[in-house]
Amino acid sequence: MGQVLVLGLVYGVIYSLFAVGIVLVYRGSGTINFAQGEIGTFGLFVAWWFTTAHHLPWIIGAVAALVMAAALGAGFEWAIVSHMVEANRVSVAVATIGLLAFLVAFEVRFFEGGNIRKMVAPIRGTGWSVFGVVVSPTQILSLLAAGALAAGLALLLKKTDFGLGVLAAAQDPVAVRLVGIPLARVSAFVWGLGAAVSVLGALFIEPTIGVFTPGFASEMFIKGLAAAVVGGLTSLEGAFVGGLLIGFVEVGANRVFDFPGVKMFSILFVMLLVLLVKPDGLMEGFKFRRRALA
Amino acid sequence: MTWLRRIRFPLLLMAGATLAPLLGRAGFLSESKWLYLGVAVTYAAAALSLNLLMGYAGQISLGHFALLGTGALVSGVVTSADRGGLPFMVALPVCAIVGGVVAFVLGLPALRLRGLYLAVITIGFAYVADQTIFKLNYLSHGSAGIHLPRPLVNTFSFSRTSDFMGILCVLLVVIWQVDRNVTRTKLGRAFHGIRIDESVAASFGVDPRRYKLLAFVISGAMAGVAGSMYGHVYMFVNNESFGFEKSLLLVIIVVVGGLGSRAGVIVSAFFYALFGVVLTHISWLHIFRGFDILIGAALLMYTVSRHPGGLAQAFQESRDRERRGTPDEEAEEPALPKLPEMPRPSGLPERPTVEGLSGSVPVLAAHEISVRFGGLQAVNAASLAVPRNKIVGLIGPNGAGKTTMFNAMSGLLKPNAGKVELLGQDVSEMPAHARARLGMGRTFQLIGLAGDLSVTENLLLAQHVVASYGVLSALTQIGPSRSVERELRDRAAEAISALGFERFANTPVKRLSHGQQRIVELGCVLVTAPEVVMLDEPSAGMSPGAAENLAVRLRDMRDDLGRTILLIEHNIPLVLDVCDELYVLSGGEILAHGLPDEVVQRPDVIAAYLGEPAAAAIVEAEAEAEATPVKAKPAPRKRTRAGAAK
Amino acid sequence: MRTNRRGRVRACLILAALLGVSACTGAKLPNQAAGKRSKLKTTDTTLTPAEAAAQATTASSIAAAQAAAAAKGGKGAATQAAALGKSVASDGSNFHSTLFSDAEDRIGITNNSITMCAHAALTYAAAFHTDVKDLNVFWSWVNDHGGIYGRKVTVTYENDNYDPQTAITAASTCRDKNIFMLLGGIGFDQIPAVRDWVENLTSKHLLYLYHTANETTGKRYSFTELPTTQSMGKQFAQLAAARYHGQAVGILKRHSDNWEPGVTAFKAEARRLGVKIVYEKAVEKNAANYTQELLDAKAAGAQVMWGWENALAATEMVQQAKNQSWSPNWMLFPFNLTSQTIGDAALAPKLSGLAMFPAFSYGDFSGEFAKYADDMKEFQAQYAQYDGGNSGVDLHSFGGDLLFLNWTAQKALYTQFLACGQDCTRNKFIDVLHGYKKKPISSSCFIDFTRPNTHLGGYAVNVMETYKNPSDGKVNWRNTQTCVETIG
Amino acid sequence: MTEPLLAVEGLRAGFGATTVLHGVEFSVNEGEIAGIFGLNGAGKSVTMKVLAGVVPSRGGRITFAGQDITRLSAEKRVAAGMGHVPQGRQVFPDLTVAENLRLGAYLLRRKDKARAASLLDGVFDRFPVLAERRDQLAGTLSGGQQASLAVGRALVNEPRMIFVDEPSAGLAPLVVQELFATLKQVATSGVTMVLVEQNVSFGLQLADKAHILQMGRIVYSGEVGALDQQALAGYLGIGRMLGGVTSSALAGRRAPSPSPAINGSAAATSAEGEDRVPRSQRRRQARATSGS
Repeated sequence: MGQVLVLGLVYGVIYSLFAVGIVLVYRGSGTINFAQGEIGTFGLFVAWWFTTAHHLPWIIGAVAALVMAAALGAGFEWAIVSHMVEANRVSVAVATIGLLAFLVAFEVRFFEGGNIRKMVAPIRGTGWSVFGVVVSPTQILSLLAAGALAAGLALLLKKTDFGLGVLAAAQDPVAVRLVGIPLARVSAFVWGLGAAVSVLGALFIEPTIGVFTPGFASEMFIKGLAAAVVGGLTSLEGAFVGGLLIGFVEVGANRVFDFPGVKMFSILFVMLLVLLVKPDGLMEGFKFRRRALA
Repeated sequence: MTWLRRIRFPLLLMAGATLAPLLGRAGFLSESKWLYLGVAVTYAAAALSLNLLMGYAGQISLGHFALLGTGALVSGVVTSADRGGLPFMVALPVCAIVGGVVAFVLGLPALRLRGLYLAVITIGFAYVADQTIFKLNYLSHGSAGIHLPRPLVNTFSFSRTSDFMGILCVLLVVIWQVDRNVTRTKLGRAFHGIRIDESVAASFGVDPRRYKLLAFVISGAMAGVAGSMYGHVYMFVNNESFGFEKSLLLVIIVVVGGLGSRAGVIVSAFFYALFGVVLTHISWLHIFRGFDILIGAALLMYTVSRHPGGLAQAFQESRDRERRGTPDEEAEEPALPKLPEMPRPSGLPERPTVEGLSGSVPVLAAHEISVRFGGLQAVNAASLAVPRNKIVGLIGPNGAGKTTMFNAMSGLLKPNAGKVELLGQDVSEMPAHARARLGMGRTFQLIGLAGDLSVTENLLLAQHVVASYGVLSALTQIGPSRSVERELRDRAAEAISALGFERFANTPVKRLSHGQQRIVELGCVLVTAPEVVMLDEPSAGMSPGAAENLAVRLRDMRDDLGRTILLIEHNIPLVLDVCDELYVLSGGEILAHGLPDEVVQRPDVIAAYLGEPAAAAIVEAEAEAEATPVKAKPAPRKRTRAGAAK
Repeated sequence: MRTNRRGRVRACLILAALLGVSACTGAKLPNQAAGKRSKLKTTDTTLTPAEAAAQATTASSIAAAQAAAAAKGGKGAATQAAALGKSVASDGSNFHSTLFSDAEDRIGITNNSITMCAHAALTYAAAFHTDVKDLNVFWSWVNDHGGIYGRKVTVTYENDNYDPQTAITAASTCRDKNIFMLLGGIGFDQIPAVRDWVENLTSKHLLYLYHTANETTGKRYSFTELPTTQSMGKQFAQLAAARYHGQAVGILKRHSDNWEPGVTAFKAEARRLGVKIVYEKAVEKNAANYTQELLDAKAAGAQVMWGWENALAATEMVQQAKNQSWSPNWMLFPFNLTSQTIGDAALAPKLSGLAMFPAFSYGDFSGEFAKYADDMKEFQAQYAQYDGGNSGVDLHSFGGDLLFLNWTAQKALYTQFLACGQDCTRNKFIDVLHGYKKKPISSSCFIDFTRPNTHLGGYAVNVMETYKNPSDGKVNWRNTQTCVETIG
Repeated sequence: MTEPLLAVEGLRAGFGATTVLHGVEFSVNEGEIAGIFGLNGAGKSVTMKVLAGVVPSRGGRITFAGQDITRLSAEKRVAAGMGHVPQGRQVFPDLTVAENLRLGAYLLRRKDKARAASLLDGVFDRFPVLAERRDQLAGTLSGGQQASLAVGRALVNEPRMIFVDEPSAGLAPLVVQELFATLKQVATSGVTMVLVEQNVSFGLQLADKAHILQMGRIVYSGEVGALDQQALAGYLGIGRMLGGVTSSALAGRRAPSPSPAINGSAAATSAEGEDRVPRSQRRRQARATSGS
């Protein structure tokens, strides 16, 4: 049981990070960025290029990856999404599928196919045993980072004018322009931030898995998506809670049942259940902003 | 020559079906090229099936290849020598049925979910199908896979792909034809209706749940057949054959081709299926080798962001530019013409008629209706009755709950308490579409028409309740569907000529002016000769002249056509002009009821409008309540017409 | 668009490099065999020693290599070829294949050319820094030295993208090139598709060599030199008994009908040998995360873990166990991909593995390597020459062993062509393969297509363990036993 | 003669295949309150949206403070000194009152935080109710309070000109009176204003100049004082809405959604032919009986 909790927490946090990226974009543009996971993988390639290939410290690779992802997300918004203001949100989601395919093809083409790579961990060392599970320093770091991210996002969104603009843009994109906030910049920011958060998730989970290849984060993205949906798609706390829930469900179901595909099956089951019973997600009525105020 | 244009694709395909075996035998194109072509035909069939779901019914599926997988695996079970050993032609209907059944199950969540949520669930389904179902030994032998023999007729084997192309092309023509039958019967119109607005569709008698599931089932059946084609063209499938990325490819094909466009989707399917091959096999294109996915992905992004209608729209636009110049900017606002006097159509379900009612029973009555939205009491124990052959007005200040009351009476929302009676029958438990079938017609504050459909098609959609033929008849065009459709078309034409709209008959409604749309909307309501007509602010957006004219037409409806009318209207002079009785709704309660001229002079009514402190407080409370749903919440709530109006 | 996902990459890494080799046979053999027995002798298409010698002089370095191999194996290529007829006859399985009609018999072979085509996951060949040129070094070398009886060998490649459907179109494209035979890539996911395609083609003009370890009963056109899944499973159980005597075994296996027979065989053999199995769990392809399973196996008391998965998954498993501070003894498919990725951690304890092909570790010719050192040297030399310079592939890195596997397989194919003789046709090639009973092919272990199921190919394996290459410090694999049928 | 603050020349705009504005022309001088009146669908709201920069123009020219702003983005126009009280108020419902106002001062705060703070105090002085509820979510305010907030939000950026679109829509008449008093006060403090109002009687109380929009064209521009009621009724075709119970009753009616459609009374009336007379008689009777 303790093991389930620890593992669920460790993985759930990563799913949360992907979910946060998904929620940010959803709030900003009302759509799902299906390339979110692959942007994370792409970030790993960039980080790898700096760290493993050019022997620079982890932090430089990580920063480069985050910057690249932010640029990629914002660039995609600028090149594609901003032209789709009037479009159905599902169409925008389809455009992100194009980005997904593009990134995978790009990685395969320009990073020597599916060569498997290994990223260095941000912190070396074996870690500590909790309920028989060895929790690595990276995993501790990812927990801390997720907490810091939550707090940081809360601060950013509530305490800065631009952050408030982001929140406002999600509520009324036209009115935001009428008070003089550059909506294009807000939207690009949200896409960029969402992409960067995904890279964070990918950087933190890679040492746990061990190696990466193109498509590395796609399954984790699907789980992050489930987490975001369970959390209601619009709520940042929902993303965190949903991520942990999906983590626990996955690990718990894998412990209790033994049939092929049990993890995905249980995740789909929980997601359907939540959607049918509480379509607005578990966190409906418990808005991010209120907690931030408290 | 339009008929030629209409059937050019089937013609092309039939020519392909005939020529392929000949060409193949003459040594034209190698076997592998034929295989690529066969695969392209299969993808076209699959894309048509997804197009039906996404393009027509507006239900997204990101796991559509799982349905194809079902078809392929079932076909394998039926035809492979070591199991079924039955002919290909026997497998096809089985695949269609199984595909339909699986799609039905996949469609169940769609009754509650929509848009991106549905997308997410279908992804989950694709994964689970891949990891759990398709791995079942009986179905696929796991990754060891199963052999799907090419058809054998007597001793003739279709093992050459060029020969098999004949069968594939014929199957694609069949799917094309079924798809076409969908679009030109009530099915396609109903799908279109629910895609645009379920409430509007329901008001025309379309049961959104039934038709959503139907879209899934028909699409699933097509996908089942396409899956069988897929399996037999490759002659092999295993559990790795239906990956999620292939589902995404299908979505890409359909979107790039143009949602809802048969021809565009087929062209796009051929493009994506053959693009990589072309790059690899044409020597001067070698520099692009290995870039096919990059280019395909970039093309997708470009298309959705710059040409959302896909290839089909780009093609259409270039043709439109040739044919007509800029749209007619100075379109004149038409006066409301004399409304069509349509007899009660044959084929209507059994229902009590107005004539059968005893004199004192109102045609439509609401008893003690209460509706609560969260903490807000939108309507509170309101009752009203609409006597036969009268025009009854319902007025009230903004936010009084008029539209809510309307929605409760027409069945678009379920009141928390109260009873609705139509023609003396308790219809409280009946959904909107069933009330429409009983003879309730209504319009919406915003125009309730399918904008992409032509005027004729809207009038056909409006006659959904009398399109009394079965789904199978619609799909096959055998049985009553043809004659019924002909009858409906005649009625639509009659209504159009009564409205004087002949020149707009084939114009998409969204190209008409607001006033013209209002006229079409009224025509749509009247075309089935409903017993009671509920009109929600019909004069909104009309010029004063047209509004005056509306009054005449409303009286015509009552006097000449014998209709009973319930009218929400903010144009008080109009109300005073036409109404026989007037109800005033304020703060969700019926404030007054009586003869119009008397009612509007009552001090409490004036106060309700003018705002004595008390009255003002109510109004303000409502405005406040109204502000609540304005919150930006993109959650996929059931979007009622009322919600959309805000 | 094929969004090539992780699955492809992973599958690709199972056994990755490209060519399999070997064997073929007609299924309707038994009744034909007696009648045709003498025919091979009388046709006498096999190489005489003199002819072989002549052949050897035209391809001097090849001949030298073969001579070297002969010195070690006791037989030179020429003698080996000459002996073929005899061994075929003495095995009593001599028959003449009639699978191909006269018209089909010479497709893909002329007086000066042999054309072949391989389907392979080319997209991911790049994963090992390899492209088509790298894969064809062996043939470039052969062609520059006279080819095979004066015939230049052309091998082209079609991408199968590790997808069963793409593999079928790739195979079909290959066939359109009028090839002598189709060569298969390696893998589990797409191979069954092509095998099925080959066996069911009604216009039979195709010979196919495939690499998958599964039952081959009833197959007529397709052959493998690899051991079956079952024999691999059985031998892994023997390895567990011999090397990790008395230790409890945990199994972490791919959930797949292709892989499962190996587990069944493993368990049967384990029972026989008294190996205790304390944990068994099936995981999905691309599961990526095995921590929970590993912890469960650890809790169940497993001391040896059998990772019945591809090289990427195996790498992740070992890595994740390390992350949990758990270092059981691992039994895996041995690839430098795993050992080099994990690095020194792969030495404590050493990983062990079983494979049909011999280990390759750049520049190390000591110990067990000495048995086939000449082959390795030739391999290194020819890559330096034909693939040389900086643009060439790095044989030190983890593509090295895969290319050596490829080289080995191609060399085996070459040997078989030599045996097929000057007047080689497809039927004759089948005959040659059919005559293989425990024949060593190049530096690979011997194969045997004459067993009851006729297509089972090899069953001797190399037992390997990880070690550190003294010359470049990389952690690679080396043989501890070479070509054994029974371990222990 | 001074340059007008805002000059609109030949403005054309529309949606899809429909053109709504067919060359709108008018100008607004500094310190003026310009009212734009017209029927439903005449193009009032579209005009405002084009002026704000959220709907692209298809032709014509907009000059603001001597600068051609036709191609400027909405936010740049705000930066140039335009403030907006949009239709339906459009406050940010999930933000507090204070946060809404902070966003209103988004541009000013980047330049001059102190100035923004003083303007904010000014708004709180002007609307004490907002000060009381500064930490309340805007979505929970009443309609009138939201209107105040929307006005305040436009003022904290120190605009030279504010655009007020249908402020009375959805508000109780008493609240509307209060709101108009506030707007009047704002206008007298020197802010130029463009007002679109459905409720002509209210609008005329406030405006100095009237511009009457019909079918996407300005058909009348002039001083409000010079406007003869009959003439106005003629232009608008809504004579019956002026004065009396009926028009009062209409004060509370909801604002119709902006419609891209073209409505033309001229075309409609001409098409009607002879049976027009009896109907207008009936209408007059109706008006009489309704107790004016």
